[in-house]
Amino acid sequence: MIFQTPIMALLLVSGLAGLVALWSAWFGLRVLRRWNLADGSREQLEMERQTHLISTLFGFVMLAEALALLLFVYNADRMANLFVGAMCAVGTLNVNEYGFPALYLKVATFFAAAVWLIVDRADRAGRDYPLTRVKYAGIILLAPLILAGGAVELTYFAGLETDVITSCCSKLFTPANEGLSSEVTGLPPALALWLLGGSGLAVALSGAASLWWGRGQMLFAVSGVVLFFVALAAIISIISLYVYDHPNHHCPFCLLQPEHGYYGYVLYLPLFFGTALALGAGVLQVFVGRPSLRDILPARIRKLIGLSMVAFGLFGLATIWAIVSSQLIVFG
Amino acid sequence: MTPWLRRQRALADYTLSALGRRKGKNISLVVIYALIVFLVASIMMFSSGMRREADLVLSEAPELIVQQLTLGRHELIAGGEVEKLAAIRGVTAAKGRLWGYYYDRLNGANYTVMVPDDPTIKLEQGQAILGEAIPRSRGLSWEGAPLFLSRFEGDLVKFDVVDTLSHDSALVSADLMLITEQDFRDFFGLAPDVYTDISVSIRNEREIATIIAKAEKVMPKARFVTRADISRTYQKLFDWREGLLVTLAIAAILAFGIFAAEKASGLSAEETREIGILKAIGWDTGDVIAMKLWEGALVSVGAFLTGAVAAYVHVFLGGAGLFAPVLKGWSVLYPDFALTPQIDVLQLTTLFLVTVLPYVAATLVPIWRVATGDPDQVMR
Amino acid sequence: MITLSAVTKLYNEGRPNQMAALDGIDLTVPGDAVTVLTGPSGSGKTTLLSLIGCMARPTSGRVHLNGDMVSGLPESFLTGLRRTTFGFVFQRFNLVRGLSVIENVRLPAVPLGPDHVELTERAMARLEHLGLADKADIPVEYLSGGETQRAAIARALINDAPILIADEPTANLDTVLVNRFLDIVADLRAEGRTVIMTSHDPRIFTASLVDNVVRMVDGRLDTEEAPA
Amino acid sequence: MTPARRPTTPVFAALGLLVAGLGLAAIHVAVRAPGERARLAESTRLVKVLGLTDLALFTEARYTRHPSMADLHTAFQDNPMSFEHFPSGLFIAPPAHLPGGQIGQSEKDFPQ
Repeated sequence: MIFQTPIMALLLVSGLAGLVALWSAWFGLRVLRRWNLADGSREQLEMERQTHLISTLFGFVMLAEALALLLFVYNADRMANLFVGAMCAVGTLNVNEYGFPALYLKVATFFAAAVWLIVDRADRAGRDYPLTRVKYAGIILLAPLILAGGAVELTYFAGLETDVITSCCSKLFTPANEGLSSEVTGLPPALALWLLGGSGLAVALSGAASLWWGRGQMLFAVSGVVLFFVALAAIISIISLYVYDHPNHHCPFCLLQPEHGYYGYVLYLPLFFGTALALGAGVLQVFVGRPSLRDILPARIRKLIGLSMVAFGLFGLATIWAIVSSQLIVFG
Repeated sequence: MTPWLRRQRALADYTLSALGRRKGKNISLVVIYALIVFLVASIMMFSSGMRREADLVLSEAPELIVQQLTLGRHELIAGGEVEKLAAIRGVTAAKGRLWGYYYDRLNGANYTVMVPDDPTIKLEQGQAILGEAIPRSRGLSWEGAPLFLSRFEGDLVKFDVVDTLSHDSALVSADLMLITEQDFRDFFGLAPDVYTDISVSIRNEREIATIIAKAEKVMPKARFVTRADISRTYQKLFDWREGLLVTLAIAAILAFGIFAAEKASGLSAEETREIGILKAIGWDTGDVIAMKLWEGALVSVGAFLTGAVAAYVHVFLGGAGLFAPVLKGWSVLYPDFALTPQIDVLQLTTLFLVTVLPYVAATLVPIWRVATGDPDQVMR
Repeated sequence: MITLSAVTKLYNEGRPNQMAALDGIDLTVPGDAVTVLTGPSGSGKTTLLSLIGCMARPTSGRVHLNGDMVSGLPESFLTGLRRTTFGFVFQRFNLVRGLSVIENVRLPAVPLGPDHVELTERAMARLEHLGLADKADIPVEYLSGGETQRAAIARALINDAPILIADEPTANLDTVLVNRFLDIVADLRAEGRTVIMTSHDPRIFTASLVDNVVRMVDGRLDTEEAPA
Repeated sequence: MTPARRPTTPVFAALGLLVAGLGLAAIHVAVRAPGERARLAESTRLVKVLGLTDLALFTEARYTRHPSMADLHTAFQDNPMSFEHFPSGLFIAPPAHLPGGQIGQSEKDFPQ
C-alpha cells in the first residue's frame, strides 16, 4: 500500500524532517550545556556557525511540511476510491485510527516550525543572540513532535488496507453520529457565525490596539488562535454548506477539490498563515523586554500583526464571498 | 528591487559565474538530472492519465458482474441464474453476457468476441462490427472487405464487416469483434442456454452490498465483481507500476545526489580556499550557504522544469512513445489512442518533492561544512 | 581607532599542538594614520592583523573599535562590521580565479545588495583610478603581479571602507611596483583613510608616509624599540 | 562603458521560458478539453451500451485483457509464454526454451 508516489513523497519529507529534528535536537542539547558567547573558543565558533545550518534546515523543513500538508490531504482525497465506502479524504483518513492523528500532528508541526523560524529571525537580529537558549530548548520540544508526526504517518500508511469498509464524510459529518466531529457539525450555524464574527472582531480590535497604541499583542495572539479553531468549526458547520450549495454536506476536505473551484485553498491558506503569524507575534511579545531586542522587537511584532491581520482579513472576505455568492439559503 | 532581492540576484550571479568555469561538466550534470526528472514525470503523468481515463470510461461499466467459478476458474453460467438475480429486490435488470476470445493464427492476435445486447446496434447473421485495431492488423484496407476466420485447419468462416467502431473509443474497443448471438453460439459451439457471465444493473449504488449478500445465498459458488472493484483494480494497477518505477527513479536521484554531495564535500582545495576568500572579504556564513543553495536551486529547479515540460510534451503530444513498447508487451493489437492532456498542480508538487528534495538534502550538509570555514584561514 | 587589551590568541586549543600565536597584547592603533606591523615571520603579525580587522575573535582579551567592544560579538555581526569598516588586501591577493576583474571587485558588496548598475559604475571608477579599466572584463588569472595587486586594492575599497588592511602587500614586487603601491597608499591617505599593514620589507616600514611602526617578536610586542 | 552582462539574465530568462512552457501546457489542456470530453463520452457510451468492463490495453491473454474479470490468483493462465502482466511478472521473463508459437509477432509481419 505504501507503493504510491504521493505516499513515498510524504514519507520522504517525514524522513528528512525526522533526521533534521534528531540532529538539531542533539545540537540543541550541546547549545544548552555549552553556549557562551563571551568565549572565543573554537567550539563556540563552530556552534555559532552551525546555527546557520539549523536555521536553513528548519526553513526547508517548514516549507516541505507545508507542501506535505497539502499533499497529504490531496492524496487522502485521491485514494478515496481505493477504499470501500470512502468517498473523500475523511473516509481515507478513517481507514485506521492513525489517519486523523497524523493530520493533526502535521498541522501542529507546521505551526511550531513557523513560530520557531520567527523566533530564530528575531534572535539573529540581536547583537548577543539573546534567544539562542530559548530557541534550542524549543527545538528539543519540537523534535519529538516531528518524529511522532513521521511515525504516526508511517503507521497510518503501513496500515492502509483497501478492503476495510470505512465511513465517508456523508456518514461522519452528519449530526446523527456520535463523537466530536459530529458535535462540531451539530454546532448551530447561527451560533457558529456569531462566534466567528465575535472572534474576528476580537482579532480586529486587539490588532488595532497593538498597531496604534502598542498594547494588546498577547490578546491578539490568543484571539488569533481562538479564531483559528472557531473558523475550522464554522467551516464544518456552515461555510462548507454555502460552498457546496448543499444543506447537509459538511466536509472540510471536499472544499479542496477542483469541483468546488479549489475554494478550500482560498479559505485555508490565509487562515493558516494568519494564525502562524499571530502565534509568532505572541511568542515574540514574551521576549520584548530583552535588552538587545528592545529596539528591534516592537517593530517586528507590529509587522507580524499587520500581516496577520491582512491574512485574517482575506479569510474573512473569502468567507463572506462564499456566503454571498451561494445559492443556498440557510437563514430565512 | 529591495536590497534583499538584489542580494539574492547577486548571489545567483556569483554562483553562475563559478559554475561557468566548468561549463561542460555542470551542463551535463543538469542534463542527466533533467533526464531522470523527465522519466519520473512521464511515468507519473502517464499513469495518472490512464487512471483518470479508466475511471471516467469505466464509470458506466455494469454495476455488478456475476461469474460462475469452477476449480477456481471462470466458467460458463447457466441461463437460469439470470432470472434468480433479476428477482432480487433493487435489481433493475440482469442480462446474460456472451463474450470470449478468439486467437487469430494469421496475425497472432487475440480478439475479444462479443454479442452486443442493445437495440441501437443492428447486426444480422454473418455480419460483424470490428474494433479499430483488427482491420488495421489484418490489412482490411478497403471498404467492405470481409473478415475470414479459421478455427482449425481447413475451416473458414466469413463475416461481412458492416462497421468499424470509432477511433474515439479505441481505448476500450480496439480488439472488439461484435457478432450476433446465433453466430457466437455457432462459431464457438456453445449450448443454447449458457452465458459467459451475467451483468446486473442496480438502481441504488448504496444497495450493492445488500444485493450481493442476497445473491450469495442464491448462488453460493459465484463470484461477484462490482464496478468499484473494477475501478480499484485499475487504480491499483497503474499505481503499482508507477510506484515501482518512481522508487527506482528516487534511488537514481539519491545516487545522483550522493554523487553531487561527494562533489561538494570532496571540494577541491581551490574551491575551499575560494569560500575562505569570500568569508574573508565580508561574506557571512549565511551568505555562503545562500550562495551554495542558489547553486543547488538553479541545478534542481532547472532540471525539474526542463524534465516536467519535456514529459508533458512526451506524454500528451508525443503519445508517450517511450512507454508504448513497454505497455504493448507482446500484444499484437494495441489501441491507437491519445491520453487526455491534464496538468495537476498537486501532482507537480509531488514530482517536485520527489525529485528536488533528495538532491537538496544530499547537498545541504556538505554545503554547510564548506561554509563554516574560518574567515582568517586565507591569511594563514 | 582600534584598541586591544590583554589579547591572547591560541590556535588548536585543547589539542596537543596548541600554540599561542599572540600572548597578552596591549596596543592602540590610531585612526587616520598609516601603521605597519613588522617582525620576523612567525612573530604573530598576521594573526594580530586579523584580530584588528575583526577577521577572528581573540581567545581572551578585548578589542574595541572606535570605543565599541567588538570581541564578544557573534560572527555574523563581526562580518557585517568587517565589510563596512575594513577593506582587505591579502598576501597572495586572493582574487577568485575564473571570474573577471570586475566580478572580483564587486564581490565584497554582494551581501549588502546594492544596485547593480550603480555598483558597477563605482567599481569601474575605482578601476579607472587604478589604471585597470581596460582589463575589467578579463579573468583575473591573466593579470600581471602588479595588476593583480591593484585589482585586490580595488576590491578592498569597493564598500568604501575607512580602514584598509594589507598583509605583506609587496612581498613579490619589484621596486618600481613598490613605489607605485606607496603612491596608492598616499592617495588613500589623501582620501582620509586609515591604512594598517604588515611588512618585513624595509622599503615599506621606512617610507616617509608611515606614521607608526609596531615591532613584534614571538607573539609579543617588541618593547625595546617603542613605536616611532 | 559597456553595460554589465549578468549571468543570471539568460539563466533566469530560460527558467522563465520553462515556466511559461508549463503555462502553455495548462492552456493546451484547456483548449483540448472539449474535444477530449467528446472522445471520452464516445468511449463511455460504448462501455454503457456493450457493458464493457476493461481497457483494451493489453491483449496478450485473457487475464491481461480483462484484469478485473480474471482469476488473479492463477499466474500464466492461458499460455506459459504469455507476458506476465501482474507485479511479479515485471521481473520474470518467460522461459526462452519454450517453442516460439505465434506470440510476439507484430502486425507488420503480415503484409496483406
